[in-house]
Amino acid sequence: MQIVTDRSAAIEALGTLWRIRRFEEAVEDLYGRGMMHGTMHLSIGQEAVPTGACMALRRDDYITSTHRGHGHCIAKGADLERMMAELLAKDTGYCRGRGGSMHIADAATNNLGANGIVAGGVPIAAGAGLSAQMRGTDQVAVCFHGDGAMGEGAWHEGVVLAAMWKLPVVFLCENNLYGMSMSSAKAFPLEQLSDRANGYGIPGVTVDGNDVQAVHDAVETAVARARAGEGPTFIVAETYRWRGHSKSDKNLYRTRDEIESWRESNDPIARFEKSVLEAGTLTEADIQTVRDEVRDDLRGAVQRAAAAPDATPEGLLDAVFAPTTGAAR
Amino acid sequence: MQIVTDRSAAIEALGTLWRIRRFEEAVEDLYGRGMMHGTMHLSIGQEAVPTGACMALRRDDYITSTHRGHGHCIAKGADLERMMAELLAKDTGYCRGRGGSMHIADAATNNLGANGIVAGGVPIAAGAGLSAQMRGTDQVAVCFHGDGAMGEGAWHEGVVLAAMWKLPVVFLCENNLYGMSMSSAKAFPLEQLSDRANGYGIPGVTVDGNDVQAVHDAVETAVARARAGEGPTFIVAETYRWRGHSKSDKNLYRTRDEIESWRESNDPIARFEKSVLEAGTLTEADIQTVRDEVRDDLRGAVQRAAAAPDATPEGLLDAVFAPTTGAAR
Amino acid sequence: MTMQEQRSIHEGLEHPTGLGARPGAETAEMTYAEAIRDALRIAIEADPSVFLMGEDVGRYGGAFGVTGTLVDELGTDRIRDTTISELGIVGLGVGAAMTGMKPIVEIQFSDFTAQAMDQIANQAAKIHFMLGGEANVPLVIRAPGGSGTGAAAQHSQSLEAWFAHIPGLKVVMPASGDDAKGLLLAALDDPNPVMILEHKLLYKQTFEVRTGDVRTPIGKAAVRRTGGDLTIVATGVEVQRSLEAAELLAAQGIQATVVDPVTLTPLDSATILAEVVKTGRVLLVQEAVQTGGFMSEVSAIIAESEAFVHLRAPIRRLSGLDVPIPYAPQLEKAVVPQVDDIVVAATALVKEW
Amino acid sequence: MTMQEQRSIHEGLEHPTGLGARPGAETAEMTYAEAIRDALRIAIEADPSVFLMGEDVGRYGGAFGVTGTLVDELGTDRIRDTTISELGIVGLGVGAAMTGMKPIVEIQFSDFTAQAMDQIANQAAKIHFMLGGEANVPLVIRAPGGSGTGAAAQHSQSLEAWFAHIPGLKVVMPASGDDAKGLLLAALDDPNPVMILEHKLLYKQTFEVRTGDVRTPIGKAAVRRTGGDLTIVATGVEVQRSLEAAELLAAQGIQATVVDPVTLTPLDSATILAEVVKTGRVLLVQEAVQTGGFMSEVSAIIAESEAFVHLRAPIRRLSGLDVPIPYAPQLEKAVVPQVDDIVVAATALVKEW
Ligand SMILES: Cc1ncc(C[n+]2csc(CCOP(=O)(O)OP(=O)(O)O)c2C)c(N)n1
Ligand SMILES: Cc1ncc(C[n+]2csc(CCOP(=O)(O)OP(=O)(O)O)c2C)c(N)n1
Ligand SMILES: [Mg+2]
Ligand SMILES: [Mg+2]
Repeated sequence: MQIVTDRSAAIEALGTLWRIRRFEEAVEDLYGRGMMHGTMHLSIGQEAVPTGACMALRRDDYITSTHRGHGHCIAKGADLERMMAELLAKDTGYCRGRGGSMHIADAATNNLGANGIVAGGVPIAAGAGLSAQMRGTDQVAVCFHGDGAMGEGAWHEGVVLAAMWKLPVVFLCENNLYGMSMSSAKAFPLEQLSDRANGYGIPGVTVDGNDVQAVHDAVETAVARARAGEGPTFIVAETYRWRGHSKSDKNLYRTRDEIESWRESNDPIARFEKSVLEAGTLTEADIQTVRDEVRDDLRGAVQRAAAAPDATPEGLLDAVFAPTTGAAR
Repeated sequence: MQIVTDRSAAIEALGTLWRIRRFEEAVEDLYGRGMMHGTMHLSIGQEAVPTGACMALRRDDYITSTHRGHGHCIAKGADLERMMAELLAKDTGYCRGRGGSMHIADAATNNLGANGIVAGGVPIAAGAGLSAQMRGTDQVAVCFHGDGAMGEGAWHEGVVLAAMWKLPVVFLCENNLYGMSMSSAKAFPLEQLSDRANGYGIPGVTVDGNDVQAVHDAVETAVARARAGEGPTFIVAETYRWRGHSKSDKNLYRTRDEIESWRESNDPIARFEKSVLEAGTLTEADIQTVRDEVRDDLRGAVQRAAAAPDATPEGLLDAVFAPTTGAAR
Repeated sequence: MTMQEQRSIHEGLEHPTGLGARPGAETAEMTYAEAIRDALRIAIEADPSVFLMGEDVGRYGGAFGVTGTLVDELGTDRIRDTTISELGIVGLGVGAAMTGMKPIVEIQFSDFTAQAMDQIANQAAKIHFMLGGEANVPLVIRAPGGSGTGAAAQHSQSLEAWFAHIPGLKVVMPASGDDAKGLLLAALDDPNPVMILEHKLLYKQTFEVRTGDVRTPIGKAAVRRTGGDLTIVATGVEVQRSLEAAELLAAQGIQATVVDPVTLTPLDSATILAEVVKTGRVLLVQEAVQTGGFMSEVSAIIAESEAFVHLRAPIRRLSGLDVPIPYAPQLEKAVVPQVDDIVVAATALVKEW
Repeated sequence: MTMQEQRSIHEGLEHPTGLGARPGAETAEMTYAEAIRDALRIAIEADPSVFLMGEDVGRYGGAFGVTGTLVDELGTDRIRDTTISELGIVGLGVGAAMTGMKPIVEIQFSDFTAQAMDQIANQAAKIHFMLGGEANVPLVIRAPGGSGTGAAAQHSQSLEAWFAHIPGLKVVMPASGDDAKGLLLAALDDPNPVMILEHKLLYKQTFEVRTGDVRTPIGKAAVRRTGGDLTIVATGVEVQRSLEAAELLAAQGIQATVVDPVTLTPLDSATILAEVVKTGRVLLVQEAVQTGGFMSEVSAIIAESEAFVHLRAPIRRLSGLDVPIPYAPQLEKAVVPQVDDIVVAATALVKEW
């Protein structure tokens, strides 16, 4: 799909980019003002990856996401109000206040959920791929994960099984250079992280993760391959996390200069806006319209979410198990 | 080290090959006669790997071993009588009857033990390497494992950490083509299994695992690299298991022809004997002497082991923890 | 005693008492392994979303022969050999379960659930709750536990207490062939993850088993025998040992009730408590190591219940010793409760209190 | 109540009662995290075989700030950042421990011990026994448990019961800064693997802590308070909640003993039973989910002991609900015992029995 040169695709992409950015800025603000609880993993600076990737997917394709999952969730089509309500611990949130940011899933968009466990979603995505393969649909599962996840046994086992069975899965690594404080360049002595694929007999691709079109194209190719029954692909999208890992992060493991240089010269949204302007696809006014719409949408979502009833402990014991309904056959 | 052309090395290698073979034949016989309990994993047909590998090691180098570990244990220098006593559930066995075949370790030869868990020894070997590195010795740890172990997260995590810290470890895969019934060619879609190393930024080497000298040389190179602080190597030694995986194996996943062809044309002991004869290093008579000595040694070991007192349950509760002796500093 | 004789003891009893088929259907004689295979065949033939995956379940026929030649009948798609990757196997099961399939995963020995613990405890069991009901995980995990085969400490554990401590996971322990079949079929009806802990020593034993598409209800205990002097609660292979002990006790004039919880979570406390109240004396028998074992939970439930005032004796546990399972047959037998041990413990309880 | 206020409640009390330093050494005020850091510094400086490895323990200073700037003092060799590989981290610890080192490994959240369970349960804990004494595994594992930080179901568990059910592993739960330090130093003397379950809510609390190279004995319970009406046994963060509750109860004329087992395995049953006999009423308080929790073990020990005849009431447990820990602060608080819950349960026990 051409995004940069197609008006409606460009508007869609820009809307998604801004929705992610503004949603997370709102979260950061609410947290800072003591209105939000727990911890927080922001993907500001990384918005191009979910945006480009999900535009290569159908609604019925699956995704699995991570602790840093707002972007994936929004890009796959989740409702901002229900997301915000969840973070505000409301009964109307996606998880009814039980999961919070790290566990939002959205059945309507086949988003199988964020995951608090690094690499926890990797075998789950492979399982969704297995399911699609066995059911004979041509659905694909995209597994978003971080570079740090490549250290986990779960990553390995999910990829091993997907490679053996040629499952329709795209393992999409958001390489933001660090797993918390561990530099992935130091952790994995590879020329590029996508060389990891060579150990598994699947294609490995590196892509500029701050370029919506580039991410989209890499994922589109991998998805086509997967739908054709040719198996999984490992894509590494190079990007950068502007904020700390979570609120406890003092950024001691990286320099202020490094952060500044990415913010200033490699902002995925600024880059996308520049490219669509240069291509003549959108005007400054078009862009402003998108921004305004997102701002209004988000404002409404926050307001409605904040006004919703708080989650209550009633019924928690009954929420542990799905109700059994008797013989399934 | 030249093994094939050096008389004493050749005698040593031949002795080890036969000790392993005869030990396991004795185990098989005792088991068949109901004198031995539990299960049994024989490495008959694979003797060249531990033989060649351990001849590249010093006594103070470490090994970790597997469920199919008699060969590793013998090649590293364990006492046949204590091994046999263990399998016969005797109090004089290496584990005092508590561990059996799958848990024999030998502190005297820095054999850190067999392991009933597939890939269980992989991170442990990396830990021994870390210890050697931190203590500033130039010891190396050789991690024997099967091809099937390459499916485990433990394998991955051990290799990841060893690669990052350039630990002095040799990951030595005995590729006997199957992990129980799973064909490794089917499980891992790689041209050769040693390509797995490409995912980790460490050297990967494939070697004829039924050739003592070839195994030795590959391990010697890897050990030199490790001692020089250049980090781990992944070696895949191609070999074949003549017997079933364990006693419950009906060999349904492979053909009789396949088994026969390996036995007839690729017996590591026959090949070694042929090569030392051809090189003129040993005579038929020399070879017969080695065989006779091994037969006698083993006969004695079995007899003494069988006559030893049975393991008893007394003191089991006290055997769970090592005795605490107070402040260590 | 020769090793061969010792081995046959370890293989257990051929004709357990009180472990026949549940009423209401025709029955046939089959082994515990065959009963499970029968359930697999019935479910997989009836429902295209059901399949089995695990190590060596295909051509090999399963490490304990449970699948046998089932792959010939059902194909490699539905009886699926995996790599040796327990965490991956369970994880793929979770993903498949969330997306319309009903996977059954086999962990070759229950000890290797340790490898898969994240996907069992942190994913499968919690997803429905954490995700606020956005997803279900109808996953069945089968894993054989227990000692008695000389496989030593890493292949012989009884880990049910770990699983019982995980909210969101149902845990069952079939003590008979009929229950092995009925519980597997019931687990497949359940929209939640169910852990089925089978027992290695039972696989080759013959039982009377209901034929056809039957169920053993999850969450319901079975009173396997009744008697007025004491109540034995036992799980897994200890159910049949307790029943055998009860016969020996009866010969001495001591009448025992034997309750098999069948399901550990959610536990049918009501049935257990009702039987405790009747006798006032309780003996809890498990193969697992005592400290932190599931019978501690049963004891605690009794001790804080209304049954407390009916107790005329301390609540006795008879468990595995707090040691890893040793290899030597004589050691292995010594560390887990055998029939004689149950007789001795029960007699002491009745005589002393 | 604003979220900020709720958050400060979740951070716990600043001045717990009965959780000061053990006698016999000079003391200083420091946080629980600082006390652990002090122990790390002392051990690593004194013994070249001791080192720490884990995720983000170096420059980052630890997810909960335990190591702080220790890497500047001790270097990256001894304070070692790992990849995100819990199974590997523990496994390397096992291998290093078998070969002359005394590793301390940090698991960032105790929930991730699920990833490492094979190396913990099947390797570290069993090796000394299985190998017939040919090897020791002097490995220390530190892992923070508990809820109260809004981190939801995969970052808030109290999993001590899993570890207590593993023969060969010692398990301790420091409830005070002094014990956090003393137990870590004691664990490093031990030739066996020791699991130290720290508590997230305690890290920032200030305690009176012994200075220098001190020990808290492993295997010895602490009686934190004495009173004649009931005996509360509590672990982890529930020790201070129980002490606070005891003060409120005292104001109502109810006097409680509070026993902190400190070590879960090997458990100091003698001290617990002696305190139970004195009051005849027992309340067991834990944060962990009730079913299969460690307090079930304590209950079972009491119920089968000589203390049984001294009981004048059923043995009450007050535990976490059998649910995964929810995210919302009001839900998270509701599912684990708070001070008020303890007061209510204790009052009922004393009033009704
Ligand atoms: C199994 C597990 N180990 C450790 C953590 C703690 N943790 C959460 S996120 C994180 C870093 C993950 O790095 P990466 O995968 O690169 O994702 P990023 O945060 O950079 O998006 C860590 C160590 C966890 N949640 N799960
Ligand atoms: C974690 C774990 N999973 C499964 C098993 C059961 N098992 C024992 S050996 C084996 C096959 C191992 O294959 P490989 O590593 O190739 O070694 P080989 O037996 O061929 O020497 C299996 C599946 C085990 N012991 N441990
Ligand atoms: Mg990252
Ligand atoms: Mg193999």
